[in-house]
Amino acid sequence: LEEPLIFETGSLDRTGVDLTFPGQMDLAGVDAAAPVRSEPSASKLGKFARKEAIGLPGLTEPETVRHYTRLSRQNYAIDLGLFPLGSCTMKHNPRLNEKVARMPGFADVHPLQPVETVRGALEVINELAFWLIELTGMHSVAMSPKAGAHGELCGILCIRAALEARGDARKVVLVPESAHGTNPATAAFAGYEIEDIPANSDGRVDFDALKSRLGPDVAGVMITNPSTLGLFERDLKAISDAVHEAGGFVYCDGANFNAIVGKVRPGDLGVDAMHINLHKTFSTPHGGGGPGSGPVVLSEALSPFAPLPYAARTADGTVHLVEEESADSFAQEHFGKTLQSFGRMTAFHGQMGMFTRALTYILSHGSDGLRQVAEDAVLNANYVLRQLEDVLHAPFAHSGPCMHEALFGDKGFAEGLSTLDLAKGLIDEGFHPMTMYFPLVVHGAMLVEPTETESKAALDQFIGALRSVAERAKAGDETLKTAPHYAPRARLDETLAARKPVLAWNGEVAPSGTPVPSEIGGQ
Amino acid sequence: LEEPLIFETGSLDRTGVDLTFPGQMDLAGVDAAAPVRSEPSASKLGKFARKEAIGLPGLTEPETVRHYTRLSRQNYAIDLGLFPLGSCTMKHNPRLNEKVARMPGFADVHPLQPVETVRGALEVINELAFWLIELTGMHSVAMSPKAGAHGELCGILCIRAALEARGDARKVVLVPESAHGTNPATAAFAGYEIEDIPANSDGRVDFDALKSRLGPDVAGVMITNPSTLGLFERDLKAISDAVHEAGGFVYCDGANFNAIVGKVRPGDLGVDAMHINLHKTFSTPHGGGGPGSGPVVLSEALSPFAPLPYAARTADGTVHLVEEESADSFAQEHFGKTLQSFGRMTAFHGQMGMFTRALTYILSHGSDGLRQVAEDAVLNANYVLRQLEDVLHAPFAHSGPCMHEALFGDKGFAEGLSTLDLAKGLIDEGFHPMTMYFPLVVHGAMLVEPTETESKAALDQFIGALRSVAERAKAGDETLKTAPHYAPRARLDETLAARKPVLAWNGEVAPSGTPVPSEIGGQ
Amino acid sequence: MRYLPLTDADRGAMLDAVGASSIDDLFVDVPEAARLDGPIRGLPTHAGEMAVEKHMRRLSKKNLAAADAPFFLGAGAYRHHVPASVDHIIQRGEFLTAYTPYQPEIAQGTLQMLFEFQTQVARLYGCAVANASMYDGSTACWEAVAMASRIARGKKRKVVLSDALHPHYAEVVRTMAKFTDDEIAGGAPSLTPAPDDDALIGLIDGETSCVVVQYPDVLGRLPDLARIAEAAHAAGALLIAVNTEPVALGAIQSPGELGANIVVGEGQAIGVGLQFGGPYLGLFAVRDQKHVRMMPGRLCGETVDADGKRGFVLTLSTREQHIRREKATSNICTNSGLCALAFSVHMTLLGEKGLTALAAENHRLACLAAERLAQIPGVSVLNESFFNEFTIRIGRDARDVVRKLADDGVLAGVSLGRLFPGNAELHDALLVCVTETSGEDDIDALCAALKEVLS
Amino acid sequence: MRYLPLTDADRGAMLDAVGASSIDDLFVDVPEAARLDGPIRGLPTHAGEMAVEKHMRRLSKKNLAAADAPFFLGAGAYRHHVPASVDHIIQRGEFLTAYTPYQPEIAQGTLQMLFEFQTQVARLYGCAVANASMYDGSTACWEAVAMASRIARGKKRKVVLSDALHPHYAEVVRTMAKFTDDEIAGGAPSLTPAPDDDALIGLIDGETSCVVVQYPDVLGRLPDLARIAEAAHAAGALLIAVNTEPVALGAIQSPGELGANIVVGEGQAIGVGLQFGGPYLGLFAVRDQKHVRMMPGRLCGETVDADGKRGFVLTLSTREQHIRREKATSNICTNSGLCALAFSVHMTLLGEKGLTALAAENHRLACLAAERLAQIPGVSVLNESFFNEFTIRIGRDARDVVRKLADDGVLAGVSLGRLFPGNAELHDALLVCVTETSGEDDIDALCAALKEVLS
Repeated sequence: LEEPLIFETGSLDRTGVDLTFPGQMDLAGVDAAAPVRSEPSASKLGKFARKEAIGLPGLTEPETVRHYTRLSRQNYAIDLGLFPLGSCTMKHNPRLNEKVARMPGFADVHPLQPVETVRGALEVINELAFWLIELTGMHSVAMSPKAGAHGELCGILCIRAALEARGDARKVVLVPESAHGTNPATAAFAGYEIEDIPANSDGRVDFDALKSRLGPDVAGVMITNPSTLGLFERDLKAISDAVHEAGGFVYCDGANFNAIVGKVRPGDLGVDAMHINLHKTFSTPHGGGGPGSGPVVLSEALSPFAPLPYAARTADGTVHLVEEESADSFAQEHFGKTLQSFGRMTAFHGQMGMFTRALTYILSHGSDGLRQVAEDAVLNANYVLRQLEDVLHAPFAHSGPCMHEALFGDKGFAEGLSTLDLAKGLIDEGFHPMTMYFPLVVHGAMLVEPTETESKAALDQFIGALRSVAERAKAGDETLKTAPHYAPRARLDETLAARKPVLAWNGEVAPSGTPVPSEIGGQ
Repeated sequence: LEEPLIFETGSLDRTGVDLTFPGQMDLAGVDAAAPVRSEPSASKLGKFARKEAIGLPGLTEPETVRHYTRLSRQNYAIDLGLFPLGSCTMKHNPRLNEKVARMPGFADVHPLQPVETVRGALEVINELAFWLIELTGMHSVAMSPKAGAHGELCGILCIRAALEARGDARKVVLVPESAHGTNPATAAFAGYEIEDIPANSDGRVDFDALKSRLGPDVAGVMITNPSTLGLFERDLKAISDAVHEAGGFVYCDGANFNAIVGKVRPGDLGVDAMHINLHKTFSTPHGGGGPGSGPVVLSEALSPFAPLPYAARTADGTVHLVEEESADSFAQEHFGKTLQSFGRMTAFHGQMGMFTRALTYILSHGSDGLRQVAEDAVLNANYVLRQLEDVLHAPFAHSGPCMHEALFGDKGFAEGLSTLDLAKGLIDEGFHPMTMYFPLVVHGAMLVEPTETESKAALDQFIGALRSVAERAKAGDETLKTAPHYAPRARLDETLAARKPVLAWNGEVAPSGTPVPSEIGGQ
Repeated sequence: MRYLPLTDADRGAMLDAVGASSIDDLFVDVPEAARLDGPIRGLPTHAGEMAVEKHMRRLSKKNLAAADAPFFLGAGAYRHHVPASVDHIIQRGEFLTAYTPYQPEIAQGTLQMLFEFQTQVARLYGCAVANASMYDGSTACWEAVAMASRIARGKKRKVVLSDALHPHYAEVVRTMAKFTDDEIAGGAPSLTPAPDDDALIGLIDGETSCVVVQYPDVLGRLPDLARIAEAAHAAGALLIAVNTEPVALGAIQSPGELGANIVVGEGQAIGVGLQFGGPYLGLFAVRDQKHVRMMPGRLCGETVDADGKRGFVLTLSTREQHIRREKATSNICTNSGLCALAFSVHMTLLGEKGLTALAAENHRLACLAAERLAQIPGVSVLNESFFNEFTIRIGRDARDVVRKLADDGVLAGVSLGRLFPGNAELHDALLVCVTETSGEDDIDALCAALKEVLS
Repeated sequence: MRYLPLTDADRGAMLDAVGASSIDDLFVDVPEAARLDGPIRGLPTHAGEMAVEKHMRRLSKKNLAAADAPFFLGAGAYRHHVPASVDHIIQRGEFLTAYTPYQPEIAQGTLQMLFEFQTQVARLYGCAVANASMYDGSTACWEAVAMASRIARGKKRKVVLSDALHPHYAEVVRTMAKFTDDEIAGGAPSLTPAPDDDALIGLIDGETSCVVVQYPDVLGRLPDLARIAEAAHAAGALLIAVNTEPVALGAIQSPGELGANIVVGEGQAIGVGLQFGGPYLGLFAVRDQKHVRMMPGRLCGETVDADGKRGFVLTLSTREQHIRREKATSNICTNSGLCALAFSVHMTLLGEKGLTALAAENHRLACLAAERLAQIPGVSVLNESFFNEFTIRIGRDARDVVRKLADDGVLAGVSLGRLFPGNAELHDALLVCVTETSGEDDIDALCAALKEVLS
């Protein structure tokens, strides 16, 4: 059965919500007083009152539950199987975290309630901030960024603010070719020019090339560590020292922090700013595209420039929510200096719902569990790499172990078959494909990140499936070109979608009753 | 991907539960005292201590969530589509009910807490009891029966207790041929002999035949109304009067109460006892087979014999939990007579989790909504009946409207094709089949109960599918014999299962590690 | 109404289609006199979700939730921590809103789960086969007695109940026996440090169809099942073991291992939660495969489909009421499917390792509690052996003490006066249960409050 | 560890398979000096679910939940009743634990939902196209400004902000403008009964790329969008309308209808819940299809599959960072997918009928509250018009009054001192929001408490 759109089944007069209040119950012993219902003397909408229908279809609760339950079953998800998207860290989302986030004291609290009534929420922010700082070896953390790319922006703006504060108007940010697209986009958004950094034959940043490019116009470098090639940047400390010496700052993309959490602290490698994707390393659910959360840890040099609001701990160990209202006096009183914050990145305090989940995750894993997370993530990725390098081209396998993800290329595929075909073939084997065509530096790249929450049995099954599809790709199996064959949809025409964009349903919603079946799909 | 058994993937050393308590946190401002952990001076298990492993496999949380999520997707459910099982009343389960049942004040309360600490729970029982009595026009209600059949037993035992109290040892219970199997099984369980009551050509109980059978040996009759043929027993009041005159009692099977809730009260038809399936009429979720809940409403004549415990209201309108402890004194004080309860049917107070849901349902629907429930349920069933009677044999369609369900027979099917084949063919159309081969009085019976929570669009789609399959059955389409073809499993060999019963997994669970894939399925 | 998809326009169109001029036309078979012409008296009209939720929340707040007090109640219902993933899974619509798996091709989720559940229960109980669950422990207990009578073909009519069987369970058996011809032997327990197994054995004779023994018993003591089994078997009787706390079986030997023929019990402690007494989960297993066809309730079995793939179906239904009607082994129809799922998920999460660790933690805390309570003047611990529940004597009516402690915010346990109202000699006894949900601080709070009340 | 499936046996076997003698062999690339040789200091070892839950519950109990007090806060975050089915649906594992739908063949659930969501938002805003959501309203607002600059191709650098734009939103725009070359015009609001649209229009000139107006504004007032749109368009500038309370659009005309070119806002009020400020849901729509290719964020579009069946894909991704890198329309990557789902489910449940009824109920209660508050000596209502939120003046610093009322268990509203700390002339004003979750009894409780504090 195909699932129609709500616009095709709903009508303007149907609803799954009643706003009615019951009258008084005639039940001895129950003190249910009839709610009063008064009418105001006049409306205050004036000429702004709506005059025409909006065109929103309604469904009753049974129809709504069924519609979305059916839709959900057309999705792949971590709860159904391995989700090996490289650089995305799709790990299991503990259900305790969901339960905690829904406690009324967290879920049903307004961001502008008087501080005295949200002490617990502030403690959550404080505790989480504390552990993020400890785990990264940094000096402070800006909690408000809403996602990884927002965190990158926060970090780059801290760098720019710090440079401006010393009157140093540098123009260039260096970014490796293998970087996430968000890195150059972010730096450009913050007004910088982007220059690429080349890689060496081991897939690492070419330290010499980088060093020779440094100079008074370079505001900083953005480096992903472990990199999007799944490799640890061995020279990061040396790079940091060189950048600092040249007066710049080092931004680290923390998307892949999962590989090293509890094992290495970026602060010890000279990093000045790094965002942490709570929805990756600390397993807040990705939800089909978000919400994320991207707190940014900062070195001492950048800390004074962090955005408002922030939760600051003072010498006595208590936590204070610092907003515009109190920022200056607070900074003076506790730190003896004026605030240099570059401003505000978002309304309110950040992704509280993700903070409760991430803190729950950290406390559940503890110091031993977090180390084990990194170790198992790396072990799983290396297991995948070594079990498949004979059948898939692994361009950097020679350089040693990988970190959290294994990178392959399409070298050796039969003429006419591509990474895309292999990916779609993997769908028919019951798995979500890996990240495709990224990083750009490897032809037909396939980036596999299994994460630590996959069992050996699940990995073996996945390896077997990928091996089989890879062999078919090398043998020139033409059926791959039309894969998937067993998915909810056959291959979708993305070109058509982009050439003639249909981005909204344009029909009329039925005013009343049930639209007759013949109309369904008849947009 | 096939989903293996937990015994094939789990091991004795794996677990999804940690019992560890964290040590003290070194986090300024957080008062997390290290939990004390003392050891007792000696174990008290003595010689009873377990000596060998049980053989229970464990899985971590990610593996567990995935196992059950995958399993769940092999199920059909109301949330996925129409579930037209006749006599089962598979209607939408409101999500508010689930939320309410999980409120800590209901979910996290022990049945033997001091009464002062569970006043709200008793009020729930009292409120629900009040509305059940009002909706049925009866005198009292025994709340403890755990399901429909348990309620039947409760009702029959009340009848037997009432007869014994007057020294009247009757031996026979009359049951119509169309009755649910639980009716005769229950009466037999309570020590009665069963005699069938014939039906007339309109599908109703043959009143004259029944009347002529009444006599001093007949303890009572068990009648389902509306009946399992989907028909209202027009003569029920007359039957009740005749039975009463002959010194017997009338038990009404309330499985089909949904058709008449708010429209007719069984008490007004002379019924002495009727169970109410809360999981049918009042929409507590069926959960793949239970739990149910079967409160029994009783006439004044039977009320004194109800089982303990019960929640009784006294003249002042307050509610009292009456258990063995207080039963006699309570009855004396408030009702001026000794208790004649026939005993206790179960530990504790009954299905509290279903009571909260049912009360939530009743208050949500209200007096107008409940009436509308019955009307829409009956309208939906008649719509199905009339849209299909041209293509499927409808044996009682001539006698007028049906109630909540439409009954069809297999007359006209091509040689070699059966109701079972049609049902399996319907699976391939994306629907759960109707009740098959019940009631026994119609050959190849198909009993369709759509319920009121199906939209007209859903009914039209179902009618179209059933029409198409029925036409194929009449035309002799052989592919029906091997249906389903698009289900998680092809037709299953039920004979094999019964002939060589394998009722448990008999292998050894791996002591440690991940069982290697080749072992999976190798029982 | 948010739950009713038909609009007035739909209703009109459908009435037309069925040839009725109004809804009343469809209710013609209802005698005029019996038709309700208006709404149910006193019941308000339909209410918004928010209004109903507020009403129910108000009622729920009138109860003292176990999480909000030091909590020590057991006696057949046990409070354990249930992992959040259990509730997540049972709320999957495909489990929550499915029916009994009568169409196995589209019910493999429920069926495979039941097969796994049956295996888990069978192993936990040391039995060959378990069924797909019953209503609860007390009704499972009575069904076991009825099954033993069937096995004895009505030739033996005596049922020997241990005096330390949970009184509700005993009462259910006695109630049902009034209507069958079974004779019930056994009384209320004596407050001895160990169960009087000799006295029980003394009641067994050639007329005995079965002996029913709770393990651990209602006072928390551990009867010598192996000895009783031997005596029962020697007399040609079956031993029915009853267990109300499955977590105990992570620490003590299983009834099946010790010789029980039928093992029944309450499964609530694993996965289900307290819920003021229901819904709970009846467990039912037989040690010997030969008794399978006499069992009540649903059974799920393995088979293959037309393509040769492994699959599961409900089987041996010729025992059941929908096939056999008055000749069925039981009138039971509904099981406790969703609770069985919760049990099975929780048990899968625990596994051998988790269950034994959980049992050890319960026993550790219970032993600590017993030792600390014994130091309070006026308090003595009765039990020679116990798992997580034991009986103390406090020298005055425990019902009053329990109420006083509740006023102080401590839910101290179950008084024997509540369980055995007719037996004055038991009234100074209090049943105390300690699970992993009570920390040592809670134990100390109990001791302090009890000391205060008794002083 | 309950979340880590590898056992020690597995780890050993896998290390063998990769040819490593220990896990350290896999971390050889990490410089020796930087390797942590022990656990993170101060962080305890892993903790059981029960222990963590207790810790988090203790923290949650230190907050005063909105349900436990008469509650009147708004100012960009609104408390509405969310039907239970919304949370049930967003907890479906297939939605909760899916990734961005990069493989559309196995992500039609998310994609069709996004297509429906985009349509719902577009209609609500009176626009042609909406995107698949942004982080929140404030960042969506800034993205709209950036988009207007892109449309102006950097030739117009002046951004006119209404003085009654939510100050957090204004601050986000100002912050970002520090790093671009945009010039921001606009200040803090004056406490006038209606917004000073004339003054705003006066700021628009030929250098203006866009005008940003909140509707209803941060004081609850309704600006004359149509007039402002006319003025903006006359000057060649775009009108960006900002809405923080989507329920209002069930009662008032949509910004698109009134001429806004880009409409952005916060969607939290529908389906999402307060959550102490996040995650929320940025809505972003354009009135004219021609602006689509300048939009930031993900877009879901309709297409067909190889079999000709309708399906949905993410489209126009050449605007986005993963394709265009530094030339992208935004650096945004993550959207607010799960919140978009919650919004869409709630909106589907409401439908036209439910949304308009909900809006009417909000307005009724807000009008009642305004009338009753106006009767308190010392209190005056500022607004000439409003939806469910309005400003009162109370003759003393509202911050102190709010704190005092909180001590009395009443969450009275948002003081303008909290929102505009630098503007002393606003400090006697209090923003009061009344939704359907506040009954008339709550309104009376607020009035009584405020009267008490002011007297």
